[in-house]
Amino acid sequence: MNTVIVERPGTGNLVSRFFYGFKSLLIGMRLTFKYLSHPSTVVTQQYPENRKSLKLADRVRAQLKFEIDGEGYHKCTACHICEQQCPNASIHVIERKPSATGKPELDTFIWRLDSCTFCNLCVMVCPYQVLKMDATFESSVYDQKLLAYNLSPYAGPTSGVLMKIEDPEARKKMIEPRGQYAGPTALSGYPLAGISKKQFPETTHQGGHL
Amino acid sequence: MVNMELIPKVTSLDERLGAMAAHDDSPLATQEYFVNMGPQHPSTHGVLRLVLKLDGETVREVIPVLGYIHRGMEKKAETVGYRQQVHLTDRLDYLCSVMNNWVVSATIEKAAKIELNDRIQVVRTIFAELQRLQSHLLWWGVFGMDLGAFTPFLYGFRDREKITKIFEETIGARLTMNYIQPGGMMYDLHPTFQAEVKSLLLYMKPMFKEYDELVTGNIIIQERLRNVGCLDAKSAIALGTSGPVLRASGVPHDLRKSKPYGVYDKVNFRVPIGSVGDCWDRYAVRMLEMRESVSIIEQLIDNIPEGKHLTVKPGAKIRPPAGVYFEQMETARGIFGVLMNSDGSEKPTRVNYRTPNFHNLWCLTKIAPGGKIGDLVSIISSLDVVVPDIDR
Amino acid sequence: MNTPCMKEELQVLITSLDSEITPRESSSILAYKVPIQSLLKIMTILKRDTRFEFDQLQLHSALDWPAEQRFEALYILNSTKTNLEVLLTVNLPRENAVLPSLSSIWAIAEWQEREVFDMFGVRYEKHPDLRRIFLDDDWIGFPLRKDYQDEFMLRRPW
Amino acid sequence: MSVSSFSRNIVSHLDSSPGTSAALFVSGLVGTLAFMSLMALILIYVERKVAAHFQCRLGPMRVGWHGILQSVADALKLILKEDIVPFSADKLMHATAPVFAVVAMLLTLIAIPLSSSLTLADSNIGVLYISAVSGLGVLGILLGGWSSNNKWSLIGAMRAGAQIISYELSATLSVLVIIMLSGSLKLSTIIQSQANGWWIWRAPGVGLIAFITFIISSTAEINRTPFDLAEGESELTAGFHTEYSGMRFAFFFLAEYLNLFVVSALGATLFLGGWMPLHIGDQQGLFSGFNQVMDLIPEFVWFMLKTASLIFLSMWFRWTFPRLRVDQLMKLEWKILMPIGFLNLVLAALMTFFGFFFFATGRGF
Repeated sequence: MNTVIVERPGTGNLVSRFFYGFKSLLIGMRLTFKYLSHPSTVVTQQYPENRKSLKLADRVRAQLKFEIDGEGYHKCTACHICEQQCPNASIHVIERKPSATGKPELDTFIWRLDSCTFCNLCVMVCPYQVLKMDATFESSVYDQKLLAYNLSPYAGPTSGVLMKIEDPEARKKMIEPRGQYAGPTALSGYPLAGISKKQFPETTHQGGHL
Repeated sequence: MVNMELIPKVTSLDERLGAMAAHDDSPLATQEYFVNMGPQHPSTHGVLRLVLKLDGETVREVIPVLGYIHRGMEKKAETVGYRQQVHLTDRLDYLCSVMNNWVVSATIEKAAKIELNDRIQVVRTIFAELQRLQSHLLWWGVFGMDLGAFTPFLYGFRDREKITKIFEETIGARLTMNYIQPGGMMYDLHPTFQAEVKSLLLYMKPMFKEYDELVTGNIIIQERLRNVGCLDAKSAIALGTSGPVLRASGVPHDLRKSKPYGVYDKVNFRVPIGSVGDCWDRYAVRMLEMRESVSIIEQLIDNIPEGKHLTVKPGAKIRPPAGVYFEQMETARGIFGVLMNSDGSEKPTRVNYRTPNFHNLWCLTKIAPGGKIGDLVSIISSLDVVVPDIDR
Repeated sequence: MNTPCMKEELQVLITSLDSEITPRESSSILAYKVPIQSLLKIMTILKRDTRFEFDQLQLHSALDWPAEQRFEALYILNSTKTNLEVLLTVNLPRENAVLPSLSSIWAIAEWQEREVFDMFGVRYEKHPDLRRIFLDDDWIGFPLRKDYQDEFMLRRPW
Repeated sequence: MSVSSFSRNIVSHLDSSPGTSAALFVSGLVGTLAFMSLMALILIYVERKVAAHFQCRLGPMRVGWHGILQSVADALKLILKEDIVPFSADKLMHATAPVFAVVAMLLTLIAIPLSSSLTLADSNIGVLYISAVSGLGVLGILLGGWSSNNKWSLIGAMRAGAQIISYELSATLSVLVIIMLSGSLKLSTIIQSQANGWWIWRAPGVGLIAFITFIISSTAEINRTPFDLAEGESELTAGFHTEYSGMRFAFFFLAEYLNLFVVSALGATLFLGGWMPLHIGDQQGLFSGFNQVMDLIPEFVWFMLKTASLIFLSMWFRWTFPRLRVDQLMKLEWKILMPIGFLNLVLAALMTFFGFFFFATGRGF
């Protein structure tokens, strides 16, 4: 193995160490003075002021978003793959079956930012590239309940189904708009409005024994 | 068969401290007292709690009390599938997340017999070394701060930020990366990756000289670290230490050399070892490791082979055959090992992390007594503990 | 150093130590099942053996097999000289699980055993300081047992 | 109104009837307090800016132009903050400790000559007075640390006590050198004695060594890095003021920065000639032209410039060096600084006896 023994600090009598010490302190002071005298070395970024010039990398993972096409439609078929892959159960896909077609389609796509770890697995496994990670990082709110988003802009079929229909009015009838906070919310420590008790069976305390 | 007399009574912390407090009755004895260092203390790097028995300024005994950030990671790991294992390890040693990801991925790859191409191995090695450099830079800054110099902290973070930027470009995350996946990496390299890394290497080389001027050469640092917290090779091994702590005690044990993984067998690098095992050696070993990391990246950055970045489909189910799987690698703090027990289903039945910090921490109880409070601070800092990695 | 021939020698050595030692199937590293009575003896021999020098207890943990009502304690030994590693496993009953403490052989075992006690409730003979390590002293139950339940555990709804 | 005419007003007040002395007392007190608070606010701002630029940062930038009002905002925040007293603290002592710290500084401040005419009290034992009164500051620290009923505070206070008392010795030794060279304890006489040149270079070697000893030991006396063991945040969380918050914490903070000012002013007075402009030789000498040019700069500006440069030096130390360990601190004082100080004193005595320094004519024995 190619090893190397690290250097030890110099030894010597008190006098030589004293002068070495004096010199070393001056060397350190020279370095810090170099930075003081060169204001161009300042690396501070003044964040709220530099919002306009702030450039984040393309791949920054800060928020889950839907890919929405020009018409405002998405491609999600409510296949639940992302839901199964999510390690923290932060995604909850709710589907509906309209009586007109009888085929399942996406109602709301609940994503919980408060329990999301931004592992990107949902984006990786999505078969239709519906999901993407976005660099919108300023998502702090004053109420944790506001961190459960609905990503889908509407309840209805995918863009592929919708675009086959020529008449815009007929398309509009097939979809129902959904707001950012629409629908029930997924797993959490506290119940949110709209979640039935049945989904979260009460666990009872059954401690082991010593 | 079981001799009940040999089994000790299960005690509590209070009883333990009570037993320690027995003091000398002689009239000349000084009064010893207990101080809680932590869980909130600036130099315990998180929520580590040390109960100190002090005699004036001198430390007589140290009892680490753990669990303030215990999150039940191993229990959590039993509830998720193999693909979801990776992101959990980001949260153990958050300063080495890529290396932790690699260990878990390697365990799963070994279990599920997933083949990798050369590109994956090279890119993983580069990222591991960048991470080591980044982690050591942070350590260097914090080390300076623990010894009372605030400026190295800022310089360390300034240079670490440059590496973090590179990570951000390719991975999209700065701390909890979740980059290395079973079967490859999450993303392919960013187009500017190679150029950025090369400019980083050019930048880093003169910086090492500055670090030496500011900290390494400083007389106060040298006198505070020399012969403080000496850990001899024999007890370093028996106490299960690994990584720079073990090597500083003069044991040339580095998994990158002895059981090469990635492409470590194809690059040239030296393993720095210490001679005394004091805080200085631990400091100097890490400083030299940073330089070696730069040289490893230098050798690899121009020779990244072509190939796919992921050899399995991201959605494919992983079901390894039943059995125990163990894989270990050298992270910035020591050996991180993952033991997985599979029963053939989609989820492991047991995941155990052999974390470097948990094993490195305990030498504190052996080397800290006898020193001053200031020595204890420099010892903790030289062990480079990351508390979430201890508590899991 | 770490040659296949050495691995064979190690296999020969370990199987010769006790008649009840059998290889443990389905493991990614060299693994043996060891009877609980001779565990301390075998570990001492492996530590002192000048050829292999298993000077580090790399990992100590346990597996819970609730169907068979047993724990399986795992010991991974490692040598910083020869870089060999070997996994030794011990089966022990789930009720009143007791193991001999190895803290006299490897100092680190003291804390590794405390962790296994904390998580599985395995107690150790002659352990110098048997306390919980991560959880509170008055915690009820051992979390890594498969049948552990408490009120804070969340269940995945789908 | 120029500074000198302002001070002349004060002097004329002094000569006036005793009836105005109450008004004078109040105005003097208010003036000193205002000067003190302003000085502390400025120093805190400057320290933050200087530290930031040593560390490639910008420092405060938000409140006012380049954050110039930052310390005012901080002071307001500290005043409005809840005043937390630990339940088991000694309430009276806990409340008095910060007052002690500030009052000690206030008392030293009045003896510092700001210019030839602007001196509040030019006592003939000025140096002695300053070293005696500034020792009171340690009482505040000890009381604060002890009364908080916190072990970290207590350790910090004990460290501070040991440290300040030890370093008082070598500080006094280096001051003695100047007293010996100038032959007076009166600060104005010491300054007058530097009319031909500052003591730091006029007494070859001796002055410089005394100056360096003085800087080191006074840095230790005011608990600044590399000697900030009493409050070393990585060891003792915050040392003696761990349990202080709000206004009481602000008092300690104020005392710390005023200490810095006083010590630097004293250093400037003793070694760098105080308000005396830079002169080389007397007015008839080779450098008389140079001396006349130097005289154009007002005395008060000279004094402030010298003090400011010493304050900057102290900040430079603080943002470059790590902290010493407690035993090394004592070793530095008793094994290195003290012997050097004594040796230097002997040298200074010889030098004074033989008049062996520059421009010694008309002085010496």
